[in-house]
Amino acid sequence: MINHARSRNTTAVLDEGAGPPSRSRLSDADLSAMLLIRHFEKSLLKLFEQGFLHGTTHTCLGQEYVPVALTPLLRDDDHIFSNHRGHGHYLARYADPEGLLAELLGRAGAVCGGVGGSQHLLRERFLSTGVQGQSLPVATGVALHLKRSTPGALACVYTGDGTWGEGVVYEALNIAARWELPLLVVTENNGIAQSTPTAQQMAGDIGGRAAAFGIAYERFTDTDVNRLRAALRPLVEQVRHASRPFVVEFVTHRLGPHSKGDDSRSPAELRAVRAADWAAGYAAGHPEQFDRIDAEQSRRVERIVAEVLARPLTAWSPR
Amino acid sequence: MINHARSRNTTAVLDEGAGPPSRSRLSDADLSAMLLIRHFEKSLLKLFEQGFLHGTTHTCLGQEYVPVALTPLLRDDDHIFSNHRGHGHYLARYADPEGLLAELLGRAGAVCGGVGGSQHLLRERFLSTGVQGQSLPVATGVALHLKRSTPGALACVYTGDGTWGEGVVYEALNIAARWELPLLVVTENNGIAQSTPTAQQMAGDIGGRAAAFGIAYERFTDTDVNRLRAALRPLVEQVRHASRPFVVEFVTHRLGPHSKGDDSRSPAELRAVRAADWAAGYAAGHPEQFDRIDAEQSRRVERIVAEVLARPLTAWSPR
Amino acid sequence: MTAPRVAGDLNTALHRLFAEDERAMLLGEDVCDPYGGAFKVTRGLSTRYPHRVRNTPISEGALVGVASGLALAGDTAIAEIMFADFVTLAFDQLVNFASKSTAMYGRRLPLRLVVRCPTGGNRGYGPTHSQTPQKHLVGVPGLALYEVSPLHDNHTLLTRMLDDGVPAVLFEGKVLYGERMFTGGMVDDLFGYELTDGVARIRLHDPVPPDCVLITSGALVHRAVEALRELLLHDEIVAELLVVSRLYPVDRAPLLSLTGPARRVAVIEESTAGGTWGAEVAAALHPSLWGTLAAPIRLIHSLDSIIPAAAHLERQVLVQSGTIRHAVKELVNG
Amino acid sequence: MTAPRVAGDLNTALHRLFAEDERAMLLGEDVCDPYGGAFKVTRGLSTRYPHRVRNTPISEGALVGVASGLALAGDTAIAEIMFADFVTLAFDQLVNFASKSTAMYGRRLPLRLVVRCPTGGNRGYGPTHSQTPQKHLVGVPGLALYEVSPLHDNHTLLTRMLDDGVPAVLFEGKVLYGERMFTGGMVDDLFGYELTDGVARIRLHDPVPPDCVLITSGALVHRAVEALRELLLHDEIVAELLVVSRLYPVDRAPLLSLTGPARRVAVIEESTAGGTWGAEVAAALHPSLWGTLAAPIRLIHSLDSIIPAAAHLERQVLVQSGTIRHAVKELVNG
Ligand SMILES: Cc1ncc(C[n+]2csc(CCOP(=O)(O)OP(=O)(O)O)c2C)c(N)n1
Ligand SMILES: Cc1ncc(C[n+]2csc(CCOP(=O)(O)OP(=O)(O)O)c2C)c(N)n1
Ligand SMILES: [Mg+2]
Ligand SMILES: [Mg+2]
Repeated sequence: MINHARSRNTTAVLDEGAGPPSRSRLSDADLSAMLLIRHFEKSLLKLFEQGFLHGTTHTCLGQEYVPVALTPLLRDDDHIFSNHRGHGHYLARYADPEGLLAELLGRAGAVCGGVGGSQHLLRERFLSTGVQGQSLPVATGVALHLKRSTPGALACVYTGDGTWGEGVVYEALNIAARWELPLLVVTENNGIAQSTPTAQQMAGDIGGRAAAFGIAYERFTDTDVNRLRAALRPLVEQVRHASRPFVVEFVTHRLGPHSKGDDSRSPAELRAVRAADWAAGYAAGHPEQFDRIDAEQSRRVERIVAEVLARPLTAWSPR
Repeated sequence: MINHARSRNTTAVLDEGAGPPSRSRLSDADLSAMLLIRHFEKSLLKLFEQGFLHGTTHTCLGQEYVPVALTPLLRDDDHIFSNHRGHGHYLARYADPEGLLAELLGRAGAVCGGVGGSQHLLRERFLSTGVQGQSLPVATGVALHLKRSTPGALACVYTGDGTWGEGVVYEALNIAARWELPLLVVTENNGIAQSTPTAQQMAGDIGGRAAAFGIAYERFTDTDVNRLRAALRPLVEQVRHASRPFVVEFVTHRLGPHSKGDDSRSPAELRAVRAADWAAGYAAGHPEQFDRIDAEQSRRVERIVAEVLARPLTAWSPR
Repeated sequence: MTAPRVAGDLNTALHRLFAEDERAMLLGEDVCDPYGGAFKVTRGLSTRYPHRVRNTPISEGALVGVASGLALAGDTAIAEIMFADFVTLAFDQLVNFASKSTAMYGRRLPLRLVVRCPTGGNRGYGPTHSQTPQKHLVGVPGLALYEVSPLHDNHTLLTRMLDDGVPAVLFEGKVLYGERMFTGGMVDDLFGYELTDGVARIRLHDPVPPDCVLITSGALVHRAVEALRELLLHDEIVAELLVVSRLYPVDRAPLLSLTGPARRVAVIEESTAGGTWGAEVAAALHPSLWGTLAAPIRLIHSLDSIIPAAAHLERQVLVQSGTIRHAVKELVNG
Repeated sequence: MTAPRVAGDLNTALHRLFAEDERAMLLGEDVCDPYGGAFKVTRGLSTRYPHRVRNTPISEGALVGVASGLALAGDTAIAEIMFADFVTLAFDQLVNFASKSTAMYGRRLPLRLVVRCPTGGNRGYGPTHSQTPQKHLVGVPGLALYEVSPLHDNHTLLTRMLDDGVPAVLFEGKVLYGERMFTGGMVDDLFGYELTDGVARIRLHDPVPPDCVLITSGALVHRAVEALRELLLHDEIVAELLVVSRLYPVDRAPLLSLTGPARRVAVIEESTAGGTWGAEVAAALHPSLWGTLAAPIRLIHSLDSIIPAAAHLERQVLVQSGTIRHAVKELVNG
């Protein structure tokens, strides 16, 4: 599977195309993480409407399960490179919705003093940037460092599907493959980039792009965190031990607008996207657990919003 | 063959790997073109030694047959984008060694007034640039124009193997494929980029890179102009009529230094490269024709050098 | 009849241009309907001209290169870069191809190419989506820089840029999009404007010799006018404001004739400190104004800092009307 | 003992750096032995430190990004871009990542990162291989610009750049590589030099108050010294030359103290006209020197033109010693 070939067809067991698999019961912790992200993101859209939030913010509604499935497989000494749609990546790594919300609202206790905002987060070995594709070579450089200094650690970089339009992505993949670096590229393919459907902007597919560089690849359409994590575990271990790049594609869905109110998809498209929401499916299969945790996290986020809004603005002075 | 799949294995009939095919007899015109280029390039190295030429110049010694095989398949309304190693491309298109030499020497009658020099040529629809990869998107834009205004015409762009390191190459391929544009990418894979062997800088291969974008691809190791041209003809026609990009790779050899005296290859490598020289092979098979035309072109270039060196310097004034 | 908003005026200008010029093509990320561009400037264009407007992949380098290719083949090419910050990704195409092509082949090769760049901050978009990168492209031979202003008709502007045959970048202050164009020589109750050789001059309806002449470009107009008011009403300083449309090359002649005998001149821009457009304007004007000036041309710009995301921090870094007022007072009162 | 050539001094500096700093890494196109870089500056390094020196593919954007990643992870990263012209391809990485990272996360994040760029013309390499692009990177918050000079020790320079923790670009005039370093305070029979706060001051062995102070950077030193001679011997003009090592941020304090009471100052650089480094130096010094100067700081640079390939045409465009002499005469004689 990791033998440098495209392996789009080995994922059938996880593929919803092969008939809807039943949703396994998640741990309370995982479901809590996902619903924390869900309510966190929803609260942002509300805060925008209410005029408390400014600028731009990209919510990961619908995609929460990806970082929740992946993050426990990452180690403290791994580096994570997140992107513009990175709140879920952060919250799955750090149980710190307060710090993140403070960052977005420019309040005391902000992760980056309110300077970075939604798209520019840095904490320990977690870093996000707002320019598509830019972090691929940076992560490659970090992977080169790790290979020399901390064998077994890896650099994990999140991208969207649209980000594969940027040339520097290929420059980085070429180098990572040629130099055999521990780089894990996680692509959340939500079928759209801002307003442009993937099919309109991508010739071929992501599996083919990975294969072009002799990079191992796996594609997941499943949204079940237990199954995903089990399938991801050996792949992530392989990146560590073989010191080779790996591309993982998650076929996922963006439930919300690109940034704030900018969704130009048709009602039919939106219906299809909502029908694919993991949360609806999970709630149907495990109503008691879902409702309990959903209510918990909803209240939690509500409390956090109120608490953070009451904080003073951040202080900072230009260098 | 053109069905959007990698087809590295369909070239066996042309492949020297399948046993050395005999060299077919070339027309005097084709052989003259190749030997004109050979002597032109050799004269440049001499002019450098003698201190008449300055700056940088990349000779295409060993690769002469590529543009000679291809050019007659191109039409007047096609656009050609050449690169740093472009003298052969130019001379195969225009029987104008005087104008090109004048350009390199900054003498009257220079194609571009001596302003562009070796790497920056423009004549009608032939244009070269000295920045690797830069012309891929430009050629893609021209192809977009042609598709709308002159269906059947194409944009042909030459690249080396090392040039596939540049990200903008992939940006352009993605667009050309997605928009179904008549773009012919000709890669002269001479196994080296300046001093770096292809294997040291490229993960995977060019066929895989084309396949990643669903772009049809063909690879040639043969150096026989008659056979190459026959094989190329339907491919080029296909680009015109299907309006789709196509990548053609020529496995070739750089006989000379990268620029002037900068060849750091080992004696063994150089021996291998020289053994692959089409000219040596052809001379062995067709000694009479070769010697005759070789002497003709050698004298011709000698005359041209003397004539152009006697011209006054170009006049030009900054804008 | 209320004047159109700047985004609407740009949109109308593009529609007119497309109607007049069959070879006009437009490319960019998310420029097609129904989205119509991140700032809606291209709205309706792809519906009316489906074959001449294209959404590109997220490939700023290539999309500018493709536009250059169109222009090279004789088309009129307009490219949109979603945020001016990302023009960094098209630097090679602009600096080493488009601009050079017009001259490096030994003869003039006109190219009808405009690269549009929504620019600037004060909108809370954070460090990588708020910059004013004009300065980095000043001084590229064969590359002209322009900026949208609420005082200059956009159709006239685009036509001029294209007809010049010099590849050009058009910076569009994002804060302007929602503002209305000024029309009929009227700015507000105190100030009016007139256009001379492409430079808009904003001064009192009843002009008096100014204490100071300010030079700026579109994005700063509202903040500068606000400062003019405050200076007049609270500080008894009369300032005139010149708004240029072409940033580079600097239009020396009209600026010299309009700064005339002023003893104090300042240039205002949103760029952060260092290597600013204002330094170029000052270099262009100093030799002629030397004898008249009481002080070197004052450069008013944002701080030497990344641009923070939080609104209250962003305000600290970027030029505001208060920054202008303060600097002009200092300049005039010594 | 003859002084080493500039390329050799740089090479020695890199070898020392690698010996001293186990975390030092170097990346670039064709930097490994036996080739040792297009200009041989990295010769021997890959043989001695095979795991710390890497040939990259032809990917300027990524190679600067990879170097940033190394620096981010705590390494000392040195990247070589084969020709400074191609720094355009790394603009996004420099402007929107490396430099911003040091500040945009709300706290200072030092990065040990130097991007080396062989720069400039007068070698017949043509329009895309001869540029002096320093000016395009002036004014990026968090990005420092330096230039190699034959008067500044390269090991000291590299150490300073890295220890500052501010990502930096080092421009290296290609015409310098084959020239010898100046040592022992001696330039030639007429002129000597001394170093003050990083600025090298070239003046007569028996100094007299100069008619004019010239400011420049490494690549222009030989042309400027040639002009100093001619001015002295043929035009009876005494000029002093200040050679800076850091281009940006401009070192105001030493420049102000060394230009002192000069009534005439000029800045010399090879860049083509427009948005020049000189305009930034002038903007930095004018406010303090205003009272003393007889004329605005004169900017001496190449023409507003692409750089032609043919030697006789290239000479017309680029600053030569004659250009400097002529401009200084005009400045001094009014
Ligand atoms: C270089 C660059 N170009 C354009 C943008 C503007 N932009 C922000 S997100 C986005 C779409 C990204 O699409 P995708 O990679 O699919 O991620 P998604 O938003 O779907 O998660 C665009 C065009 C950007 N941030 N960076
Ligand atoms: C963007 C860019 N980077 C680096 C160079 C310097 N350079 C000129 S030719 C060359 C090697 C090109 O290799 P390849 O594409 O294989 O072509 P070849 O020289 O072998 O024909 C390099 C690195 C360049 N011209 N442009
Ligand atoms: Mg997407
Ligand atoms: Mg090659």
